[in-house]
Amino acid sequence: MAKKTEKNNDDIGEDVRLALYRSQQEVRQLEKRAYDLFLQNLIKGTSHLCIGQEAIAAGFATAMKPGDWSFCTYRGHGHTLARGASMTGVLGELMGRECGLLAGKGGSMHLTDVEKGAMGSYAIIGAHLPIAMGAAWKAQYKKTGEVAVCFFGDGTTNIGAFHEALSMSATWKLPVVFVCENNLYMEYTSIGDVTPVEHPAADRAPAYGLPKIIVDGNDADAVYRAARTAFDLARAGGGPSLIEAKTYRHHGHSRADPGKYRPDDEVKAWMARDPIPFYRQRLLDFGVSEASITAIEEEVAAAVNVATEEAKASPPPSQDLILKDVWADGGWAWRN
Amino acid sequence: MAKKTEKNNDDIGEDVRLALYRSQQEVRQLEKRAYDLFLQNLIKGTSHLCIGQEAIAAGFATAMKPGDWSFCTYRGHGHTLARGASMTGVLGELMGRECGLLAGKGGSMHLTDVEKGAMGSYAIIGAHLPIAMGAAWKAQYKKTGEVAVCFFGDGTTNIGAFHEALSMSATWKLPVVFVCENNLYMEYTSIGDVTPVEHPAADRAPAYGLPKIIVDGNDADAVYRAARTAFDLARAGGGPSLIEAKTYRHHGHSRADPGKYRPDDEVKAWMARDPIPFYRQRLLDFGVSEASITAIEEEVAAAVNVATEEAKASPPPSQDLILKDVWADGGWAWRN
Amino acid sequence: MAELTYRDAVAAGIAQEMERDEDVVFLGEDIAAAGGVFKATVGLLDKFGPERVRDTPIAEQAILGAAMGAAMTGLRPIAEIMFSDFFAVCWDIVVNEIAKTRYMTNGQINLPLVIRTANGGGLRFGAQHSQSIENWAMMIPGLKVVAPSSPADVKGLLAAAIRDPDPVIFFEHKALYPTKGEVPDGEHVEELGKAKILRDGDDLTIAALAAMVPRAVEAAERLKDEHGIECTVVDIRSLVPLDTQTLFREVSKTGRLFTVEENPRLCGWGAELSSLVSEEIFWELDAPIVRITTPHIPLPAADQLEDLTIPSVDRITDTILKSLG
Amino acid sequence: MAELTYRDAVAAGIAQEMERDEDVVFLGEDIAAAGGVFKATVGLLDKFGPERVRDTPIAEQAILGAAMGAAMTGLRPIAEIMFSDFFAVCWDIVVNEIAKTRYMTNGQINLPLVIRTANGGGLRFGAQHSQSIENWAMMIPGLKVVAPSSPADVKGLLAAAIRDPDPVIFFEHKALYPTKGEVPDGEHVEELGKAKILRDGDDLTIAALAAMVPRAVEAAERLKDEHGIECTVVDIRSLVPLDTQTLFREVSKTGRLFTVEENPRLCGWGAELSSLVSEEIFWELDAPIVRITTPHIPLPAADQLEDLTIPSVDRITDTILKSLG
Ligand SMILES: Cc1ncc(C[n+]2csc(CCOP(=O)(O)OP(=O)(O)O)c2C)c(N)n1
Ligand SMILES: Cc1ncc(C[n+]2csc(CCOP(=O)(O)OP(=O)(O)O)c2C)c(N)n1
Ligand SMILES: [Mg+2]
Ligand SMILES: [Mg+2]
Repeated sequence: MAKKTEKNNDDIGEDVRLALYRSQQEVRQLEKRAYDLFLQNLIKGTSHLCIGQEAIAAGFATAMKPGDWSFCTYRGHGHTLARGASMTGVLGELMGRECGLLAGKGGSMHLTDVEKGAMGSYAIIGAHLPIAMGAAWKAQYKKTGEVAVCFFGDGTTNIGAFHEALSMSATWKLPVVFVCENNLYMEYTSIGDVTPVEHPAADRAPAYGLPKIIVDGNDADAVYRAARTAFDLARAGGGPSLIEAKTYRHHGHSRADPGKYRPDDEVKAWMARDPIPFYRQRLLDFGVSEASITAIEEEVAAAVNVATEEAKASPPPSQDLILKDVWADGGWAWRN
Repeated sequence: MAKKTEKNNDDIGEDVRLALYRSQQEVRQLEKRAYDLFLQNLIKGTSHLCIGQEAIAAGFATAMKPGDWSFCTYRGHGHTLARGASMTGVLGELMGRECGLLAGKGGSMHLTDVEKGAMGSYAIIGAHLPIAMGAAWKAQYKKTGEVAVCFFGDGTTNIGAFHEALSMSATWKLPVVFVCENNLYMEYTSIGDVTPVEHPAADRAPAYGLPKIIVDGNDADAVYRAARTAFDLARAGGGPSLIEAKTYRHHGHSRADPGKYRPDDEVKAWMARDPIPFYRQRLLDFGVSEASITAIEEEVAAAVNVATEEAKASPPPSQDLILKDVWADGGWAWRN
Repeated sequence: MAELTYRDAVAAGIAQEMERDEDVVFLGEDIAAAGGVFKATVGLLDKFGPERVRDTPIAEQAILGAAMGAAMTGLRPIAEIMFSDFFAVCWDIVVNEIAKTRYMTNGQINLPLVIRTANGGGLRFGAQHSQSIENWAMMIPGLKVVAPSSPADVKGLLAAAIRDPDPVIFFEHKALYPTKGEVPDGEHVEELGKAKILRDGDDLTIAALAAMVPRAVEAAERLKDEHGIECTVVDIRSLVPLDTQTLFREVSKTGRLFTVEENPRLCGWGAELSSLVSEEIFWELDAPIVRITTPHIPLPAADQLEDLTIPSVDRITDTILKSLG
Repeated sequence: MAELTYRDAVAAGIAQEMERDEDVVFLGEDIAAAGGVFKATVGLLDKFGPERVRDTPIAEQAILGAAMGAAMTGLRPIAEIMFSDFFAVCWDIVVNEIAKTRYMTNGQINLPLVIRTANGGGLRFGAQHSQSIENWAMMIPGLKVVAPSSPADVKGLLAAAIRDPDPVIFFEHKALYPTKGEVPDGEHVEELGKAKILRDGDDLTIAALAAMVPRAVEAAERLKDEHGIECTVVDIRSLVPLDTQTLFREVSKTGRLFTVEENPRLCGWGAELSSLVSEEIFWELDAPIVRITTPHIPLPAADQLEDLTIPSVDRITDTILKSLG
């Protein structure tokens, strides 16, 4: 651990910064492992990596309290992990093993860990915005001080559910924070080609009586500060926020996509803004020692290795799961 | 006909003003007759009158060219009529008679007269915005210069389809004009109670890169001018417009509704701004003689009487219509 | 026993449950201040206040999303979708989210919620405000589907739906709102998934739902009075869970099944019942299974046309007579 | 004859029709520059340009509204809904608008349009990207519903759908995209509404659709090889219009019907076929009608679980053997 320098003793502080770095490392290393595993054909189906976007997951999750809720998309491994879900559970789910968070029933696009506040990953564009709003409604009604956070992409700002959720959340002044991770692309189409405004989320905020908020999504400190402000507002009864975080995914949209539609120099410029080396440098600048940084990195690497082995060792889900948990009684009967 | 005064020879001119007045009278008198008929139980089902909102129907329809398309809602009798549909056809449809525009198959909420460019009345909130956009896409692709106009209410601005249609129309720069008739209420709920911005349409325009446009929906001249500007822009390839016309319905939402939820002084203030006496006074101010105004009113009254008698005399639709026109071959067969 | 309308039984059922459990909340368009466009929720706002009875914007995805999010975090929401036709604008939240989330999450998420809606035709509202869509809901795994035919069942089954730990789609029939019937005093809760035998007869079995139930009963009376034919009439009441025991027993008894449904023909619930019977109790059948449905067309608006389209007492009677030969 | 993949047959069918008729336009998400997420529309942008082949935002209501508005004003649009599960977010435009408008307007409005979509499971995509929803479409009056099982049918039926004057929902099966087959050279157009007999046998009749067709054929081969049981296999191909003549003829011949569908059980199209048969040719039946379906559950994601859920060759074979006793 570094001696706290004055510089690293600002509104964020060293402990939080180390947590932010650790969280980014966990997401990055786990996603890289997922990539290796699907190259080995140990992960079936699809997978949407968030490599390049880790600062957003880390920044928000670190600012959240236990009891707060995250709602994310199919690109949700990072957000789920950042809330504290087990690495084994995440990898196991991707691999369709019994140890998976959902015992293989959901798959890569639906990671959920309710105990940790990771309230689900939703694979239909836009659907989870109104759902997150509903959680916030519960918090408002019960006056519990919980906040719901909803992550989604730039492409999601053009679908109807976005509009309905923003509009009703703002009217009801609900404690929900909408976070648009603008990585410039839908699947293979540039968001600029299909959207009539420059900032697909922020430019829409005034339509709901909300301020335009844009943050550097590759700087975990900036994300963390924006999150804190939005959470404070929400808990104070000030209603929702809509935050647009600019970022970039390093890989293609999903495992099937090499991402060739992106201009080389765009890719190069964004790779140079990789959030993780950037944040590592900030830690060094703030006086954290190389050794303590490396220690984090190695701890994470070790944890990812353990999780990989555990997931590989886990059996496929038992067949009787198929007919379980359609209903709250644990069963699936639709007849007597 | 009055001698054209200089005053009545402005950018609108007397001929158009007389047309605007006639159109408003037609809508008003026909809607009043519809009201009488459903009090007599000759109109079944529901009916949504546009009494109080006639200036919008008249202003837009008068500015449209043959070949342009109107898309409206269940509150669409006025818009359909203003495009030239027959009064007998409208009343006949409301009464479920063979002479109805749709031979009774559609009913009050679905008036359509394709030959006149009245491309349908849609009863699911929001649905017709993307459909109107589709017509505009055809005009753009075929370079025909047609414009699509889509009328809807304030309550419609909170549903997803509104957002999707505005966003894609603006991106594709389609020749479609979206007209929000803000009559301050959904069914029984004040729009202000469920919307986070003051002007439910205009305040959303910037979210689509469009200018805020608000017009006095009770002044047919103002509406006509706004329409002309929007059509010129659309035909010049400048893309869509979103126009919010402030207005008020004199009756309840539908025949079932006495409209008691509205404050007395609000109703009184708006009744004093009734578009028809207001426009009548403008004609007088501009030098049109009382006699020529009365002549229009009486011609319209006579036409409404004729239509009423024709519709009453028309038989119920023939039973075999039930199994007609599911398909383009005129039939309904789903099997061989 | 008090006599209530079907309409008032809705408010009575909701009030009973809101009094019992403060986690029950209610949202929808025009449901609070106005008491609902069918006046089925009058008085709830006054009784329970604007934090529990909330008017929403016209945004059905937001309404059902709100219900789902609130249910998964501990409330027991009731959402109204004003006309069942409007399920089409929020179908994703119903079928992809509400219906699947418990299963996908391996049981991590509970969704105790009810979606009430006005279903069915007969009011001359035309093709977009008159549909019977209970088959839309039945075909989706993960939804319970209830459709009462009497005020007592409205109250009792609605209460049961609200207490049920799973999502329930509750179809009120808009043509039945003004009908009256006895409703038990005091707390009244029925059980989901039990069909009800309304008439007992040995010649044939009619299975019906919602507004088709009184028509089936009337047809049965006419068949008895005019032709001496004795019909069993089963009110299915709940499509999911489905009471196949009662159905099979009553069909086995008579050897003949007629289903009466308001759904347009293809893939209506009558088809499901028919396929169940001809797969599982085929050898009990003495004659073809006959489905009486709305023809496979959109609904016309004009009164004479609508009356010809939806199964009527006449059509039920005639079809049965023709089939008996 | 050339060998094409099912995937390439899609682009071939669209290209054939776009070449023929400049009113045919095509829109959807990622369909132009990227050639579709399933690579089924590669090359169309280059061939026909960005005015006819247009990428859209993620806005399915806008996509289908655009198709409908363009169709009613004179174009013949093809719209892609990337995964059939996403019909849920634009269901209103499909069922309340596209399906009903001709009827409601007494025939004033024509809607010659096609909505293509990737349907079905088998790719381990989980419950929201694997559904078989052809029954959702079949139950709505006003929609034609087609689901090819081979590359030749993809091309020929897609061409027919594009030429058809009514709205057609065209279900491509995502697990079939890589499969190969002979496709006739030159212009190739099939007729909608004709089932196809793939095997002829006297013991029983199997009716199947899309990805269930090759499985049914394989099961039939196994039943013959291992048990000497001769099966007729009917590829239904089109649910609306439905070729009941072929179905009834083939069931009458064998006296036994098995349906194999990927839909979850309740109100699947198998139920409709079953109810038709037991209403209209009841006396031709020698045994219960048996439906083989996905159980009435959402689809699980893990490979072993998904494989157990969707009807497999094993399950088809076993169910038939058990039923034959
Ligand atoms: C309603 C719906 N339409 C389309 C899709 C297919 N789809 C999955 S991800 C995606 C792109 C989403 O882009 P964005 O919101 O920017 O999120 P990102 O993938 O960049 O994180 C699309 C079109 C979907 N899942 N749901
Ligand atoms: C999707 C959908 N939700 C709800 C309704 C019921 N409904 C019909 S009209 C209406 C109010 C519409 O208000 P507004 O858009 O302001 O139009 P106005 O009636 O004032 O002309 C509502 C809620 C509907 N038809 N469709
Ligand atoms: Mg993106
Ligand atoms: Mg209004």
